[in-house]
Amino acid sequence: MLQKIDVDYNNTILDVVHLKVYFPVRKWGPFKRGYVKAVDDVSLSVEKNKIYGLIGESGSGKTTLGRAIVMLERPTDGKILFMRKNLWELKGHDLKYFRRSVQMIFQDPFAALNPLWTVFKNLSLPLFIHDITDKKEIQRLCIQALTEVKLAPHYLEKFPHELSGGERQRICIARALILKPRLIVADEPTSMIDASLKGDICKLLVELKEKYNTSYLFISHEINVAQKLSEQMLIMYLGKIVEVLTTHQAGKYLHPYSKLLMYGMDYSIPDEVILRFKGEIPSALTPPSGCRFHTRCIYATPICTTQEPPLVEVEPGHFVACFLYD
Amino acid sequence: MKYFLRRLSLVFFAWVFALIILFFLPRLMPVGPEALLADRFRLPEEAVLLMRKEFGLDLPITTQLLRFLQNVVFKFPPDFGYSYINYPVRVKDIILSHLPWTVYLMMSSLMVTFLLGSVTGIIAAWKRGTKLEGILSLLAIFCLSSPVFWLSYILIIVFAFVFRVFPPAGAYSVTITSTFSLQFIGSVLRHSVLPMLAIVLTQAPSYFLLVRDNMSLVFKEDYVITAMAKGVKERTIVFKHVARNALLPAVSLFGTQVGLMLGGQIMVEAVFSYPGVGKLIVDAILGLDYPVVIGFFYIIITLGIIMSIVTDFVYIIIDPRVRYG
Amino acid sequence: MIRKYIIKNKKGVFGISVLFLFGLIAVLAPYLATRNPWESFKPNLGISKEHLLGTDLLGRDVFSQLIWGSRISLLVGVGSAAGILIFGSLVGLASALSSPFMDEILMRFTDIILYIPKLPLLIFLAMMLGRGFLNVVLVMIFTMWPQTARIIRSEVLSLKQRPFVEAVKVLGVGTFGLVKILIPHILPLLLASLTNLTIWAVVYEASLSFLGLGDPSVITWGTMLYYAHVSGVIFIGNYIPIVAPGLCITIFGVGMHYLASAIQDVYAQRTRLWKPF
Amino acid sequence: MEAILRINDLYVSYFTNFGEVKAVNGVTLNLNPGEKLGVAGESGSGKSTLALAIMRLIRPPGRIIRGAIYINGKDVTKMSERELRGVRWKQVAMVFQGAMNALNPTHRVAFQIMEAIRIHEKINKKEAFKKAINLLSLVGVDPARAKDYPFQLSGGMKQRVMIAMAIALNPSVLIADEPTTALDVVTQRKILALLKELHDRLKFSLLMISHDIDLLLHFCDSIAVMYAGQIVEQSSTKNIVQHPMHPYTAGLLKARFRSNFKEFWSIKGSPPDLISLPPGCRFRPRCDMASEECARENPELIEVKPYHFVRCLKVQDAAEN
Repeated sequence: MLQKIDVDYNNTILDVVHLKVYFPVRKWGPFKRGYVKAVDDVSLSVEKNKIYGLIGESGSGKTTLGRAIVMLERPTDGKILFMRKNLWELKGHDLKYFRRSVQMIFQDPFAALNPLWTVFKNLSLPLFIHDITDKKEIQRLCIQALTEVKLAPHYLEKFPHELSGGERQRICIARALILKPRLIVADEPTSMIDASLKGDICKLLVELKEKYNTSYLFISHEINVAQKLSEQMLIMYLGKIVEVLTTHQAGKYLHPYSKLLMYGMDYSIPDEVILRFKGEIPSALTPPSGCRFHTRCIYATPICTTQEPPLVEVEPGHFVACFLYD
Repeated sequence: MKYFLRRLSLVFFAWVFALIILFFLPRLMPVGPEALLADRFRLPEEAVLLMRKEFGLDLPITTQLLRFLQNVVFKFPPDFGYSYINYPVRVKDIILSHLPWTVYLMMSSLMVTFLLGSVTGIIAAWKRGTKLEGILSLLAIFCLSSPVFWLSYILIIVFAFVFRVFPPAGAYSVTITSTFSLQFIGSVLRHSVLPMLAIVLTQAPSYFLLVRDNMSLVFKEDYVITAMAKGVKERTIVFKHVARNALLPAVSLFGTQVGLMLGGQIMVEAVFSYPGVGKLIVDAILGLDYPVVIGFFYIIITLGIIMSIVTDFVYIIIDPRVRYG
Repeated sequence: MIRKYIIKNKKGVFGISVLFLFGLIAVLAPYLATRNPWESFKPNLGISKEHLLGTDLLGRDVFSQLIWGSRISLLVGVGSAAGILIFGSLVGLASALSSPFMDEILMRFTDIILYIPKLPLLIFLAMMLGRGFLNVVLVMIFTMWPQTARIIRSEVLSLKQRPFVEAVKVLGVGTFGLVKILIPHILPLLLASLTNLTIWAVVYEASLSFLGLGDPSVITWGTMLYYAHVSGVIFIGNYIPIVAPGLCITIFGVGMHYLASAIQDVYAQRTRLWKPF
Repeated sequence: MEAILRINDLYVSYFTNFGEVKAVNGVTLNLNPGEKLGVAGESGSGKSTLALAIMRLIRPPGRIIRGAIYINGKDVTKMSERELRGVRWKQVAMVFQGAMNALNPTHRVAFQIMEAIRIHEKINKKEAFKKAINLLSLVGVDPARAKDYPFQLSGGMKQRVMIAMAIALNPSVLIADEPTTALDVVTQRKILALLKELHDRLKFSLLMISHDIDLLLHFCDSIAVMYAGQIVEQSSTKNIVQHPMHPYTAGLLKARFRSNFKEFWSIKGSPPDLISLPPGCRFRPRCDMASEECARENPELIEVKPYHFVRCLKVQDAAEN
């Protein structure tokens, strides 16, 4: 999972190595006052044909990590490797190949499509950019993409504002899929969709994964949705990965924060259990020392406040960053 | 406080940089100072040389620049040397004699413009869709797009000729000696009404439109609904809750307004032959009287920068988000 | 498509009709003008059949001057507005889309010009370049492009954050491709600022000519006002030479203003940015 | 016992230039004193419009067309602006969804609470400030933060301030319009626990509006499910969970992401377009057991079982025989 020795080159799509993304906050003084440490030394590798669930509360840096992978955010330190080359050093053909193989789905379906264009133009843009210019070919691919996301071909002439949230998200998925990418970063694709329609979107993602064996980085704050959907779960808190586990170990979360997220979603757990965890997620500008969760954790010990717990492999494929399991 | 030091240092460099550009401007003019002196007054050759030495034009450019900076930046009040046209008089004295009138007219109309524009803007936004708002908006757009000197003439025709209420020109009636008697002040006020009205009517609409459109945005904010739910009276909502947020952009417009205001000032002084700096500068530019021009631009730039700092300061007081940002 | 919406929008109809009317007058000036504007008749005649708006102190027919004057005034107005817009939006686009460092430089440069008030600078540059209405256009372009640059820059910056633009960036489109996609979104703003700039250009041209810096060999609304002002015609009670040209400028301004806001409404409606409730 | 809030046959529409958006189409709802009633509804169900209508906060282009809202026996729809001021916040208070900007960014937190108090009670500033301080500590906000501005507080804190403001005048009815949707899961549970505790202590009746049916089942005594501006089913929480009758309610329960649910499931079709509503039963296009009969007749909300109302022809026929 982490720096595995025998990196199976053709099986990994992407490696994130000690990635740091800091946003400067220029406040009072003439020089930069402080940094929002959105992503703070995260390492992971994305393999083929796998759905990864990246879970965390708002402000944990999960979206920033997703955006860094698709080159929307420039890393402050560390690097992201695609075919063993740093993303930001890719040039010409390699860069174009990277752009083809990594796509992104955005959270807000209402703003993710160009309002002045019809669905057809929105869908055909990726093809046009990657030099597929034959009219009939574009038409065929667009209709094929629409049928895959279970939308009738007549949707091509519609404008985005004539569609419902669910339909728009499907078109965003179709747009991401049309180039048959190897990895799709989905930033909270289901959070703006009605609860009764979330199932369809998830079912769609799973079907398309089997059909085109694309990998997904499913970013969300809903741990129960991610748990059913993904094969590998990463829990993120204040810029750091605190737990990694495969979903057949689901439910057996070890890190206190993961447990807290799980309890929060499950209403059968009485409130007292949750109320024992104090406060809210602090600002990433001044993250707490040592283990970042110690200010809210009920098991916090003196060592937690001084030292940062490393990610320890408790059982094959299950890593935890907490001194309880050191 | 550190925020201020940073802001001040940044602004100071911009100021000095602008002054340096100002220094080189006359040199760029096609008609050089010497040529002007020679043909304008048809002075004999040696007189021109004498003048050149007097104005220090024969010194190498760098020393001129240093001397210029020395007595402009570091000496207060800045000394710009002698005016070309009315030679023995120093630039400083000319400007100082005309300055008070302009400052009086500009400051008063600046205040009136801000108040009139903002208040009418608030009322228009509050009574959106009613006939009153329709009339106000039409009037505002009409005044906004009408040239200020034309509007001044309209005011003169209506108030000075047809109704004979206000004097059409000048800063005070010639019959009264310029001592600080009550009569003198009364006449000064009467004379300044039309010019001020001209400036206010052309500048206020930009505040009016800004505040009106901003207010209607703020009306849609959630905290307005919370206030209504709390049972706050509509008038308090409009003035205490909504106006306060809506006036923030008006304050920043206030800062940049000085420059715009000056344009109107020059025109109004030309039409009303009001003895302010505006009229002076037009004659100075037409007469290629460079030191006066430099002195004038010095005042505008300094005034502009001071106003922008004042606006920042006011902005911080009104909008807590900036203070604790 | 856009036309269909403008017709429904009351403001738009008024704006377009004003623009069309003045455009027509400017184009058909030779046929509309009853008299030769330069020829002088008896001074200070009142309104009569031969002279629809009477004559000024020099005896020239005000009505035909007005008609001919519209030609140059509008030409200068629209011409300099277009120049300002092109120059301003180029700088705006460049500073919004390029590296923050470049953005900082361009913005500091525009700040300096913004600090210096428009009219004195206009007067100064007019002096430098000398009279002639082409110079007036150049002068106006130089002094007024920072305002537009700033407006375009903030609009492009806010568009850049919108998800559908970021989606295009993820697809790997170059800066040039990005501009091609952004243009239709800033087009309404460009059109609106074109109309606003035309108002300012006409007003400033009139101001310059009013101060005597205009091109004496040409008739514009500004030079008409200048002669009226210098000759002091109003003191004799003949108000028309002063009122008429100014009124044309103002009505043209009001029309253009309504046209600008109509265009903005149409864009908001087209993209449904405006949420019903 | 006499219901504290009675809404009967309420119609509210927004007259936009895209057409008339029929947000609320004939809602009849009763809230008994001390009851926690949940209103479940997704986008386009008109639940927020209903909440705003109760407080007469519908602003143009929206308008209340028909129907009456009785608060403590008096009809709010007929009240003048002056009478309304006696009702708003005194008898009915509200907590909004977007805590982010439901507080005025340029006023201090304590001031905004005091403002609510001093409108209805003639007390001086100092006393009102003291009252605001205990309210803040009551909702678990450190009184030292009283002088802060809203943007200095976290999402959870802001919502607590809203709740403090809502209970300032001890209203008999509290409407919570999606109070926790914008918050993280953990903070959401804490806010819900706070609301439950305050409800038990201050005995106000609570109308909780949310799109998350799980949350309502955990929190409320009884639930009303809304679809396309109408109430399609209303009953006690136990009835709704154990045997939901209306197909939409059943669909909502089945679509949840419970660990014991194996497959993903969704209601087919997409949310209703409130401008052009289908004839007859509004849920017909998405209903599995729909027939032409459903398209012709408008189903009524009928009490099929004791305190179990359903608006569906199929269910009503089945119940008769």
